[in-house]
Amino acid sequence: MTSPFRTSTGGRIDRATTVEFTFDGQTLRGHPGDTLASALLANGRHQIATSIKLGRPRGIAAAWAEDPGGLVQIEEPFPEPMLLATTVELHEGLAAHGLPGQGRLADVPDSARYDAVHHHVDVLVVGAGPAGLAAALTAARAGARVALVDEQSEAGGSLLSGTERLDDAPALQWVAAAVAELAGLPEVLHLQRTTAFGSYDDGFVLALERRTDHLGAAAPKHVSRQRVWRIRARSIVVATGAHERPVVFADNDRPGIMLAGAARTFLHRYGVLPGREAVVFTTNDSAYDAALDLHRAGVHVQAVVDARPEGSPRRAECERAGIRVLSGAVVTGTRGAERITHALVAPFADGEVGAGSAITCDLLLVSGGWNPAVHLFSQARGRLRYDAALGAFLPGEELDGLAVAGSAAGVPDLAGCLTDGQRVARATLAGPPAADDRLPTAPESAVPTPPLVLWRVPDTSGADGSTSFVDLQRDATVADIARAIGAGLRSIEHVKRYTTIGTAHDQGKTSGVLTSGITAELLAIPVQDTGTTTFRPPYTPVAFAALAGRDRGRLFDPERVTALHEWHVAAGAVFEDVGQWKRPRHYPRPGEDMEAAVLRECAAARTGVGILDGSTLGKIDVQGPDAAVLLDRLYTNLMSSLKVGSVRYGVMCGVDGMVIDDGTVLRLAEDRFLVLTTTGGAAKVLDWMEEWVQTEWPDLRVHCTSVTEQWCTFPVVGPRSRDVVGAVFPQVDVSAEAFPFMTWRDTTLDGVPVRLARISFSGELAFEVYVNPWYAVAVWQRLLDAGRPYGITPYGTETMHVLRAEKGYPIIGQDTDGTVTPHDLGMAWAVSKKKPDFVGKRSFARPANQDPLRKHLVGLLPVDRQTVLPEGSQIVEFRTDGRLPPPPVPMLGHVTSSYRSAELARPFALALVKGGRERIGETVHVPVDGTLVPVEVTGPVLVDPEGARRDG
Amino acid sequence: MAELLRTSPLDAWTDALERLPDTVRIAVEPYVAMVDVRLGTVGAAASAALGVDLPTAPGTWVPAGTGRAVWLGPDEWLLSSTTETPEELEARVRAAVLPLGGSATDVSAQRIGLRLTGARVRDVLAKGCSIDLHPRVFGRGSSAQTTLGQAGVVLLALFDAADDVVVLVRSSFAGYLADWLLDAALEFTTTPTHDR
Amino acid sequence: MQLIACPWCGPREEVEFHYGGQAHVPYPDSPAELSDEEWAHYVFFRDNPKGRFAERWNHSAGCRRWFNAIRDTATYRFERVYRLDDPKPGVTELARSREEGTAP
Amino acid sequence: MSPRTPGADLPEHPDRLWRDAEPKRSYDVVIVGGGGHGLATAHYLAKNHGITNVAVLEKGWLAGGNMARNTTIIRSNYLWDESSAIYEHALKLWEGLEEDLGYPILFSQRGVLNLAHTLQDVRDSVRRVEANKLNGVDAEWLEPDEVRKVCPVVNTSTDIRYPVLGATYQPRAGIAKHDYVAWGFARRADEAGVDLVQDCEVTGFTTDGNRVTGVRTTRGTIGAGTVALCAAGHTSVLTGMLGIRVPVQSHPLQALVSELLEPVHPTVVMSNAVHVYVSQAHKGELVMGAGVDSYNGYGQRGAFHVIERQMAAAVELFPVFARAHLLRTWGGIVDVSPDASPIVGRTPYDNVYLNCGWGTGGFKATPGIGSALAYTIAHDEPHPYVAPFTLDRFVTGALVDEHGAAAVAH
Repeated sequence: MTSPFRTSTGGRIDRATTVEFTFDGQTLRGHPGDTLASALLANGRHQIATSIKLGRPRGIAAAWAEDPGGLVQIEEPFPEPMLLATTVELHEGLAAHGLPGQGRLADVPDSARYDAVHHHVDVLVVGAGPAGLAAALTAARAGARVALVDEQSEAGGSLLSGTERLDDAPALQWVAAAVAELAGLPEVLHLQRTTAFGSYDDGFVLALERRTDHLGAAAPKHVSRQRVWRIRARSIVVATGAHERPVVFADNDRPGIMLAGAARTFLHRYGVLPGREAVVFTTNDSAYDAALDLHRAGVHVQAVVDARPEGSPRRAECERAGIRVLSGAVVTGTRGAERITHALVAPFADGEVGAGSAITCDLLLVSGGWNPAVHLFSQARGRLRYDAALGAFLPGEELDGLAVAGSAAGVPDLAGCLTDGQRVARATLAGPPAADDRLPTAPESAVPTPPLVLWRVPDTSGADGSTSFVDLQRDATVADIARAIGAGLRSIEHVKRYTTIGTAHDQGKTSGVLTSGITAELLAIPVQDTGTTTFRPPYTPVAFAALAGRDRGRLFDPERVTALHEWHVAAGAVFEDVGQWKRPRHYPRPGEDMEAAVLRECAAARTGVGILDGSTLGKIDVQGPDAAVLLDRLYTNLMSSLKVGSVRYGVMCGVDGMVIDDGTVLRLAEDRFLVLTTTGGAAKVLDWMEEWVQTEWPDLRVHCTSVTEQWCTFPVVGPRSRDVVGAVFPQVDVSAEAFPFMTWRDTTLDGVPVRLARISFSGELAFEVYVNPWYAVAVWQRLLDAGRPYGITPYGTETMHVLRAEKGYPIIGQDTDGTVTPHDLGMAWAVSKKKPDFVGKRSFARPANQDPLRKHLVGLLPVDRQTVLPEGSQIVEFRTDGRLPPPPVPMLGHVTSSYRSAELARPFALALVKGGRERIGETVHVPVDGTLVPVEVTGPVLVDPEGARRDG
Repeated sequence: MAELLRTSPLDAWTDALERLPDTVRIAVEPYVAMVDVRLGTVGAAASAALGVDLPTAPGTWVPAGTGRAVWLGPDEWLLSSTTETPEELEARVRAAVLPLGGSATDVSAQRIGLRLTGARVRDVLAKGCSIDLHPRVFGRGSSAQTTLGQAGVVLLALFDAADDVVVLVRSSFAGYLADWLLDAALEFTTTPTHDR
Repeated sequence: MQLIACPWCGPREEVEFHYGGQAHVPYPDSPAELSDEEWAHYVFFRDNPKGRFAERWNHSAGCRRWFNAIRDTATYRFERVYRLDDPKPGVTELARSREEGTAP
Repeated sequence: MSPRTPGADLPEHPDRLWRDAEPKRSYDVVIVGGGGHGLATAHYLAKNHGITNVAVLEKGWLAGGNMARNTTIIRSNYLWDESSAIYEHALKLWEGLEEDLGYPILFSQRGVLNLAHTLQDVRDSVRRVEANKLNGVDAEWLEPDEVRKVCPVVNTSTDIRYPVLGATYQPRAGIAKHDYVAWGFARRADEAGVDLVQDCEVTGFTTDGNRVTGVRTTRGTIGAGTVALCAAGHTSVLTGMLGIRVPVQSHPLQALVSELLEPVHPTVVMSNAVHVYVSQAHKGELVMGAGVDSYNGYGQRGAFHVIERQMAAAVELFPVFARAHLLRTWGGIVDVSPDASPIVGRTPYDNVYLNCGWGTGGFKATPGIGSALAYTIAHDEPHPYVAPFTLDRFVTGALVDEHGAAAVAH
């Protein structure tokens, strides 16, 4: 089967190869080099879908991203919602259907790969048309690092759509030579199928490269389907061309109505005749090329309808070809159903439309002038100015590092675009241009007749503009704009919102300027005063997954692990996310749930010996003669009095007096401390120290260095911990007398330095073992081996939390929330009264801090000895009737930590309770699943309040 | 010296790294002693005490004895040695800089080094590094503290062609970065060898 | 993605930096002597001008040094960066936005 | 005519909205800022208190700031009593607003899920749910399988980087159509005689002692009996003219929208840990918001890396979104206070009221703050709902700290 509208020769398609595809369930054929749109047109298919709101037939109206009509849903090779048929390259097996309104997402995950690449250049040229190629050649020949990106499948831009000649040869020969020359230069990156979709500060442009879409099912799986190029350019040349603009008239939306330039593209680039019988309606000279080219290709051009009274100097050329030219005439409307059948043509003078007649046609080409594609310029916050002669918005100022060239800057002719591209590129060069920086010779173009700026043809159909479509994708009409203005709206932004013009897939590429023009006309104000709505990235839609890039799945966010991670995995640990760290939460044995595992782990630590991988704790080496001064200023308690060899617990507050972190501090030398932070607080505390030292106290002689990953830390906990540590480190006297609580000792193991510290976060006798992670697995194994006789039990964070909660030790960030002071935690003992100042101290004196109803950390014991209160539960006054009153019910505080205790043989909790310390002994209620659970308020320390166990 | 077995956070990646093509070779650098040096003013006294001229130009590194001296900040360097133990290096450097008001901290295990060689190294790094690694800009002797993917790294250019780069990464991020690099290098392999 | 010129490392992408708010707000000499209101102003109140603003930045993913910058909060443009020990910029330098507000 | 694509278009706006008013010489009340809060305040001044000699001054086009730029999420499941009280007051007004305004505001109570990804998220979520229940705000805690029932496209598998451990759910929460809301308020205010003055930028104030007597504008000086500042991100610019310091910082906040899609996402999902919030709006487009950009900015634009990160989070949480397309991005300016709660009430000037610091919560509060501020102006006494949100709290330390425990503040 041949495609009835395919020309016999010409075009950039591979006629030797046939590609089969499916549209709306119908199997059709095309060629490599086709777009879905050109292949459909070759098969005589103009209508793509019906419109979103009014259900009117709509078809292909342009040849690239500005098309407002041809939205399709891709089904094969993988479902993708809402693409333009004009931008989908044809490949074997493509299946699509027309889209009336909403696209459809796949219901299975997308397995394609996406990535991003950073690239740095001296000059980025956007657009490989005549201006862009000239610019890229000029910059590259001069030795600059150049990137040339272009959204089409091949270079050439507008030259792909026409029959222009350069150097007395087809212009595409020059394009091929230019591309070859660029390919031979080492510092040039030339990317086709790459759309620059956003321009940002400091020469930053994002571009999307469609790398494998055109390959269909043959796309290699290990290559990214699409790539975001993050291009940083010293200079940017925007050579993005111009979009042709339609004229609005009644029933201007039927399939078969197309921009004039698009018809040339379909003819010359794809070898497709978009119709047999054409009418061309124009306000400017450019559409004459379309009329003549189609005529030469065998299309019967019924008439050229030129709105300008004086017509065009090209009239004679048309008449020689036998094409009727109607000057001072307009198309006022159309007839047809799924396809245009007639154009209604009438004389037009001084804004008045005369009596008309119908001309039969299956193709109506329209040209209302050209809108320079100023999107990237505008996104870079360049101001636009309205050019009344062109009826277009042009770049209105010079920007640092971004220049617009060629028809994007309003240059009308080929020779001018080439010169402009070269000129703009030369301005970016640090040195002189290359000696061989030559431009091809373009034939002189005729002096054009000025275009007529005509936004719309007055509606004589009786429909009052309600079928005069401004935004086809939104079904928005001249009548809608008129209604918006009638409602009192004056701002173009309000008109846009009222009518929804410009909010659809094409983001107003054809409708935006029309709306400004028509609004200005209806308000009788200058178009410059109406302005445009803001151009916002992206220039064309970009898939979410392309922007997500490789930050998906395992690479979504880094997993931080300790040196023992593989051991934990092998031991069957269940992990918990703590910030970016993976920490073992518990180590269930076969058949154990978490509760059973934790009760077992807790019992081991309380009665035998347990071991924890505490390596994620933050560690900071603080060195210098003023190290103690710094710590005194940042901790609430006194650190300068700490003796070398000893350890002290400390609390840090923000300037607002709220606790931000806690931990222990080891004094290693007079001028050296090892500061431990919480796992989540490690980076924050180091940054906090650096900020104060650098910005406030540069006179302090102190340096802070992260050593979090320099030391693995293993707390060995429980009454038998002394036996284990003593066995592994026999040269250390681990007796309570020789190695007291809150001191540390250095030793070695097979020559490897090891530090031991008697710190306990459980209340039990405990030793923390610090070692270089190179040897972590070996040392951990030695401890396990030595502990085997005592049933040494690795435990996770859950057991650690239970053990510390039984002792009333808070976890910052769990038992506190940024509104809690050390006093609230019952840690007035850790707040120095001797120091004249420390960070946060002044805030303690504020009125709100004196409130007796501040929340205090207390313990809770459910009276039924059974209920494990859900963490987060709220606490209310005891209700004698056991029922909640209607809301709002005053709350006393909430449960911050709650566990079942092996030691206490009952559940318990920690909570922040208003005036909690004054309520110890009282019973309050906690609503749990609709019932009120009575709980007794206690002090926070429930196990070994005398601290008798810490020495074993 | 030590009988204790050393392990590396990237032991589990050995096979996957070995399967990479010649255009992107990734080798885990052997453990070396590293010390973070802080020193306010650098001059003859410091050079004499340390036996190396610490580089003062931002973004540079120099060979230092058997190791390297890497600029980390206006008063901060990373000094490495392949012949001393971590404790020896820290002790020597600390003794040298203390009288000058400086400090030194053993950070040997804080970071792990990956050496990337091959024609595609720049392409792999460009997938997650925003600084310009063109040899004109990032030639031999250049260093940079920056972000690669989502990991903080120190990059060292070993040769002018930008095809030989050491990436120092925090040890806890090493697995993430290895995964990231393998994934980034995937398109340069003829037979995908992604899964470790 | 802006470039910010670290005074040491040179231009780097903004994601490498941490914002530190208004510059030149020193910690009070004697907090204990301040009224609650004066203290509240130190803790919570910062200028929020539309236009040039002297602010603190930290090259957190690079050399980890704090520095100051004058940036226009309307255009986001960095007018200059300077070191912490450089003098506070004059009123005239901060007086105006180079460019008045942009279109919505 | 063929049937319309279901849901793909919106109700028509009325044929008359508001007069493009010329400013008079003076008004009893001048509201600075013609966004949602200013327009709502004008509406309730007229409706509830009969005060109609009112002007709303807007420097650009009406409701063109954050009102036109937000992601329209409405919910009241805030942690603290003070916050949930005013947001719940607002939610109740939202529930009757369509009728009150006679405008199809498309308030859709499709519920909001706030996802928990870590054990601490779970604790914070339960805490908030339990507080909400006791405050009479509908709220529940959902386990992952229940999350999947409410929103089947959420990835609840356990092998992702940050698995969904559950979510809070407020069924009465939802979305509305922002322009329709603003225009509904504007039309009602205009009908009542309020002058809505556009392109009227405030350049200064005239004062007499501790009273403001007039507002200087680009359209002349306008006398004022009472002034209410409802300028969101530009509040500091105005208070600077009055010499009042306010502890807010203006930050860019970005949002984005996809093309129109068949319904896949029936509710609103917010996730703090992976920084994304998303709903599928009335026409079928996915509307998503990002986190606040870190630095101060009045530029109504943010940095693209924030969007890229948000896309990664979106695809991680909703794998089916992979080939949805980003159609448009934009930014607003949010004024953020130190405790992430608003600042409403008196100023050192007897007749100037402040309303700012709403951060990312401004839209959902619109009717609530409008009515409470109107009451405050009419009675010259803070309404109980706004009384806790004084400027003075930063001196006493009695903050309403939503930073700590709220899931996402949007």
